[in-house]
Amino acid sequence: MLTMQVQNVPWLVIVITLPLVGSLLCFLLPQQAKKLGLMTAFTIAASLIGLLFQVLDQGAQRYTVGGWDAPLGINLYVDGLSLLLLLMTALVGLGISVYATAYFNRDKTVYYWPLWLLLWSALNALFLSADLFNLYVCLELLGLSAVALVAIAGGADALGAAIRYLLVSLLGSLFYLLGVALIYHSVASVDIIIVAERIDATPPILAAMGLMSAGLLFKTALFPMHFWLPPAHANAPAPVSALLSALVVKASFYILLRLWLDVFPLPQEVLGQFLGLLGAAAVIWGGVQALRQTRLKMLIAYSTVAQIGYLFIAFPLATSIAWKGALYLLLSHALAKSAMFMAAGNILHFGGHDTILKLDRVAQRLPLTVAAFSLAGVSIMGLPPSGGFIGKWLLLNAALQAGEWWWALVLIGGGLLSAGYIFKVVGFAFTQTEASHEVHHVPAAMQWTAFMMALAAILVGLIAPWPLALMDIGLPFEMVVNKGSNG
Amino acid sequence: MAFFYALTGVALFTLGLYALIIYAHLMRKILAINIMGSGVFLVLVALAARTQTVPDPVPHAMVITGIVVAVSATALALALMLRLLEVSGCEELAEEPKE
Amino acid sequence: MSLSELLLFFVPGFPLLLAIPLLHRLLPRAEYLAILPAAMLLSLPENIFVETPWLLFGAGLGSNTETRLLLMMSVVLWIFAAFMQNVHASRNSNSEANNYHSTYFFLTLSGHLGAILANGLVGFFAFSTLIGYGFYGLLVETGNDTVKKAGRIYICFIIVADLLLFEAALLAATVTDDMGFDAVRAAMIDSSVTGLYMTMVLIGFALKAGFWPMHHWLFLTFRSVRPATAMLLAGVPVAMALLGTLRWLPLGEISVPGLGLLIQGIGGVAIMYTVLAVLIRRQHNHPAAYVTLTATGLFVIALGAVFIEPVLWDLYASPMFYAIVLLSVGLALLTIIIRWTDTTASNQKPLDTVLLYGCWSEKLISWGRRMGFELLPRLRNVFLVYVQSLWRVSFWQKNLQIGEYYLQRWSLAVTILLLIGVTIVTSLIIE
Amino acid sequence: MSLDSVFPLFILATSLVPGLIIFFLPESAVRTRISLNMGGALIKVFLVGIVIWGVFNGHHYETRLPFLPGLDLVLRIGALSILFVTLSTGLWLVTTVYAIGYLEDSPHRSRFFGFFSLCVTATIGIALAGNLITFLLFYELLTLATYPLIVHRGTEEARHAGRTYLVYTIMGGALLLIGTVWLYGITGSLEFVHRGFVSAIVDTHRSSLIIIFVLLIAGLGVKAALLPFHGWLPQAMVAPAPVSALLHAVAVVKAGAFGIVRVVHDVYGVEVAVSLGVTLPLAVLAAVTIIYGSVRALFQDDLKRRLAFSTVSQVSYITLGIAVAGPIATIGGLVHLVHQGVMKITLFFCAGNLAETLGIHKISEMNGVGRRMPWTMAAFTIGAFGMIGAPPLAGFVSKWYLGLGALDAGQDWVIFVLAGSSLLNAAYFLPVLHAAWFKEPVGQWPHEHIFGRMETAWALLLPPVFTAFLSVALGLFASVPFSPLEWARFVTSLEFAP
Repeated sequence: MLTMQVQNVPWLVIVITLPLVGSLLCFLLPQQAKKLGLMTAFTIAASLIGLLFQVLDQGAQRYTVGGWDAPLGINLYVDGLSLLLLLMTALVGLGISVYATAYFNRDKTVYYWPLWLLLWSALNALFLSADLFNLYVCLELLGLSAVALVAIAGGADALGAAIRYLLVSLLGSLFYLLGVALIYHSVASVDIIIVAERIDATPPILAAMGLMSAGLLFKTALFPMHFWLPPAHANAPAPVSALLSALVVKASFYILLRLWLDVFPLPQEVLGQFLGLLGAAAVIWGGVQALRQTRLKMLIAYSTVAQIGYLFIAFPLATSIAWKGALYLLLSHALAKSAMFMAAGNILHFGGHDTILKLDRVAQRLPLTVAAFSLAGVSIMGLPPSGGFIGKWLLLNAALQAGEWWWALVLIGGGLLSAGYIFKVVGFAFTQTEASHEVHHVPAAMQWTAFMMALAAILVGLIAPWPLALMDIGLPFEMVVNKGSNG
Repeated sequence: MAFFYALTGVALFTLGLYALIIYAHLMRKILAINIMGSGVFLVLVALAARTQTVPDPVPHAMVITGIVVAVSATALALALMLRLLEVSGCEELAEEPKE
Repeated sequence: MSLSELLLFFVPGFPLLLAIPLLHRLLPRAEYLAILPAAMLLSLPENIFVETPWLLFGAGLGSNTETRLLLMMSVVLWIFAAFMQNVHASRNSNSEANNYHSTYFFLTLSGHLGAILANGLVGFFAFSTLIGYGFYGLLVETGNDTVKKAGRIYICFIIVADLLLFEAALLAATVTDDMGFDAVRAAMIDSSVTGLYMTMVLIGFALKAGFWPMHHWLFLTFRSVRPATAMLLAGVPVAMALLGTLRWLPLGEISVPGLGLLIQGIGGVAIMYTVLAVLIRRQHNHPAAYVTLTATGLFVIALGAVFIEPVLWDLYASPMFYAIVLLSVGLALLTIIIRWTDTTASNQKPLDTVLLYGCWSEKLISWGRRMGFELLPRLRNVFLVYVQSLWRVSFWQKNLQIGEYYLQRWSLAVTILLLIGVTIVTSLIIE
Repeated sequence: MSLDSVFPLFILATSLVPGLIIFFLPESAVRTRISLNMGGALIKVFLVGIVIWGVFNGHHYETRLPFLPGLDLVLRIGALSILFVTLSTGLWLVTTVYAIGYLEDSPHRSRFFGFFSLCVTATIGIALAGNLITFLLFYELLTLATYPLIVHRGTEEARHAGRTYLVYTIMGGALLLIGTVWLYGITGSLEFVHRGFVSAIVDTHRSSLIIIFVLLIAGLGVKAALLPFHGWLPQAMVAPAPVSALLHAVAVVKAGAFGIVRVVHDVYGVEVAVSLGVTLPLAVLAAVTIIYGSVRALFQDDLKRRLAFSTVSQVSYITLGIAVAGPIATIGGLVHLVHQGVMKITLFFCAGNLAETLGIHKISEMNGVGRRMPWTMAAFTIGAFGMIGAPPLAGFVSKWYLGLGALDAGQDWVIFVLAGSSLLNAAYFLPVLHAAWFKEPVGQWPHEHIFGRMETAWALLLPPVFTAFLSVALGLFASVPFSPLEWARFVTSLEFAP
């Protein structure tokens, strides 16, 4: 009986509206903000499990909002790709919510919870929406709430970073909107399925493709346009920088991936190679810069720049194994990076500073945090037991089978660079020096969430077959199939 | 006829882009963002004038949503700028990366 | 596994067990007890053989009439040595040194008995190594610095000898898989490696017995070593080496005239050398040394003869064997008599001539220590210093900083975006 | 899930579960920590006993866990893995006793024993790995678990050693990863099969197979301390004695050597390796390492560094035995894997005792130490003579088979390498013994701890004596049915059967 009922409940809508309602409630009742926020987080996770069962049972879902069909109405579409990202958001979101309850003091929580749930709803909507303009709206909502969250820290450099991030985000969205306008002009529709059928390689479409890619690259902070990411992620409070690195940056990558797979017309060798090149440059540049940093959070932020570079290496290869590898890297990076930022938050809270050179005897006094940092580091480096290794293995496999061995060298080089800066930090944690500074006790909740997230990053490596099977629902990566119909 | 409007829209967009990048003062940057926004909206409206007489309603819907988003974004930018002025006393966006 | 076979194990095993300081401190008169199983074995008339497949690739122990004679000789010798040992122990108060001295005593005893009884190549090789190292301990434990120097030379000879015998055993193993003496001798008659095998065995045992060209340590030790060890010196390592040659080499079956002549030549020169040394008394050595050298010289001559004329072997076999027996017992008596009559021997001034081999090894070690053989690491340090300067943090720091700043300045973004602006305009115009 | 398929997991869990629990034990919970450690070790020894009996009677133990599309995590107990599992299980038990005694009241023991158990789990995992991907997983886990042990003391010197160790092993791991992925790309499967699984594609992919072989051997050579990659071993001697005893004499170094055995036997197969012409260069590299390691050991004054360089040269015997590619040499190589482990761990235990009880680190300070600590020095002497290859001891057996195998395979130059290295071994071990037994102690010991009537704590004394006795027993009773020699013969018969 229960399963019958669970089937036909419109989980898609619930997953989007729940966080919206939650954020409104948190805004209206600031005293109970913490309890309400946590409760909403858990209910979102539960509803996502319901969606998971629904999709596992009936395959890819399509839901027309308010009954109007494509040309006018907005469609919600969920397949393996978006479902996996939704689950990732839920898992990371849950961890960050629990961490945030212990991290923020009285006045900051009032601002944090409404904005965070707003951001969460924007993410869910973004992963589910099936038309280009709706993607633009979610992108904007995401950008604004993320900027507001960065500005919570209130310091001069936090505000500077927030404004810079806002300007870049708006720039990217406007580019994207102009692209949508051009596409609408030639195809007279914004729904992805219809656009995919009618699209062909006319100059305005090519221009639209270039514009939209540039816009999304801005928001994903790929190599040349990454300058806004490190200050924003480093100066934001720990849970915010965790969700920025883990989720927000991935959303625009998801849109680019979706467009690349479904919408963009002909197979794109030139643009693919260009993106791969930028990705490789990002891996090297991010790694070298991370090695150079003296502050722990800046190091982790530059590590994000490098890891994003990895994701773009899948574009020139463009086989289903490569996409799955990139997606797996995305998933394990989200878990590992959130754990790392939480660990950095603990260290900052504990010692009042996060300069790497003075990480005195942290290993002895914060064993759980250092363990979390090292486990997350194992996943970032891509060493076997972790999820990062699975992603790296799939990408290496795809690269060598496609015969383009230089991508494999970039992957291995990136792994070595990341080993360099991870062990630089872990090495310092074993120091024997006696540093004299007053010490604040770090609440257990913060340490344990960091450790659990890092453990999840490792365990996701051991249960690889299930997420990989999940990715195949709705055949998102068989782009050759629908491309052929009108290519 | 609609073709010229689209062309001016694109021109506005490029002008706004140029201003956004060159000027350091935050107020100028926010104005530049608005100009780019209006440029895009002009292109959208111009393209809505289909060959047949009655213009196509969907771009208009998009423009309205775009305007709402642009307004809220500008409000947030101005609030942040004022806050930054309060805290750090200068409204230029610091160009050289601090060491 | 009858009682007598068990006894066979006990003969070398019991002294080995007693070598542990803990045990031999408990038993009164431990030295004599150690010899007891050998004496009991003598009392059993018949020949006893025991095969131990699971012990070190099937080494076997066995006693027949010939070995029993040798065993009787060794029992007599070791009783004398035990007596001298007790006399010395009672005089010297330091019990600690005594402990270690008796440990080496037991080790040598068990090696000696085992070597006599062993009838497998590997068994003999194992026990002769035991004699070597045990005797080294006896030598170096007590003597003054000349004996220590002699001990160091002796140990070098022992190591090289063991290595050669190890290779010879390997060669034998490639030819036959049964390592018994007579099996090996039979296989060695017509195999391709015989020549190499025989030279290795001869050189190996020559080193151990101190034949003429390598006799330095023999002279040195006889000069100032205490009676017990001096007596053992003549009896144990030298005699066992000679026994080894008889056991390992396929005598009497093949004729190797060239080798035979060479060996006889060496024997003759050895005897002439000793006669010359005695006449000019240049090295005022212990007479026993000269007697050993002449005995080994004669033995070598006989060996050469057998090689030239294999049929002589059945003629020479028993006399050579008796020569070994006489050599050890006779020398033992000789040392005791001389030691009692001539008390001045002990305060001889130590030999001042620094021996050739000794200084070579010191020089090599000190050169190595000075060089530290760190040639490679020194090159590596130079390279590291160079890399360090290349990677001067300030040099790279500045560049990376500029790189980052250049990116910050947006101008790169400007070029990309204006480019896209141009594409939009062209697309609209064409369309 | 019949019992046979779960058994390898049990063996793995007996050291993984205590390790994870120990991590969370407070520092003061000494009793529970000791019981956990010892309990885990004893159960593992018992399980391995059952498994040896099972494999001998033809049982087939294999655990297969889904890991990647088309690739599984396979833990299979074959004949070769038994050899390495028994070695590391037995020596882990002994080293746990030693470590408990050694770290009597030092800080961070929970952290130490946690990582210690993780290391052994990784080693057992390497031994039981059924395909190259599982091997790679545990190989990297071993690197991660050993780093904190080297850096355990937290001194600047320890951290420098840890950094060097990481640079070498992470680089090695990367090479191994590339080789594995490339091999998987070509052959499509990574399962270990008795005479290798690349024979089908040897002629089509000849050059890439050679390059893959070089990559795999370079990756494994880092841990097996082959010449160009041996730099980390002498520096890692700064770690506490139990770490240098179990890890750098047995677990880590043997993992590399074991990996090379696996690659040559179960990935390529000996015939294919010989046909590719890669075994001769490997043999030459191993020979050069043997001589280089011994010569460097000759001039070291620090005792543990001398033992470290001796390990560098001794482990290459195994590679030499395998690279000579003859059946008897392979027996020699495999049996040396066990014997060298037992003898070398004795030497490291004694070095640890000297450092712990008398504060001796240099050989020049070792004059007359035989009088002060007779039992320890007796064990050291047996270990040293074993290394030189004196007859009744374990070293003699493996050198015997190596020499015999070299002659049998017609590679006569190997005999000179073995002879030269035995001479060098004698040259750098005998002066140590001479100094210890026959020289008079000069003045006071650096800083002496009196442990009551015994020369040192029983937990420190028992292990070296036991392993010394073991090395004598392995030598004397070499051809007893269940001895390592017979097991090595059984393994080689599988590999070389016509």
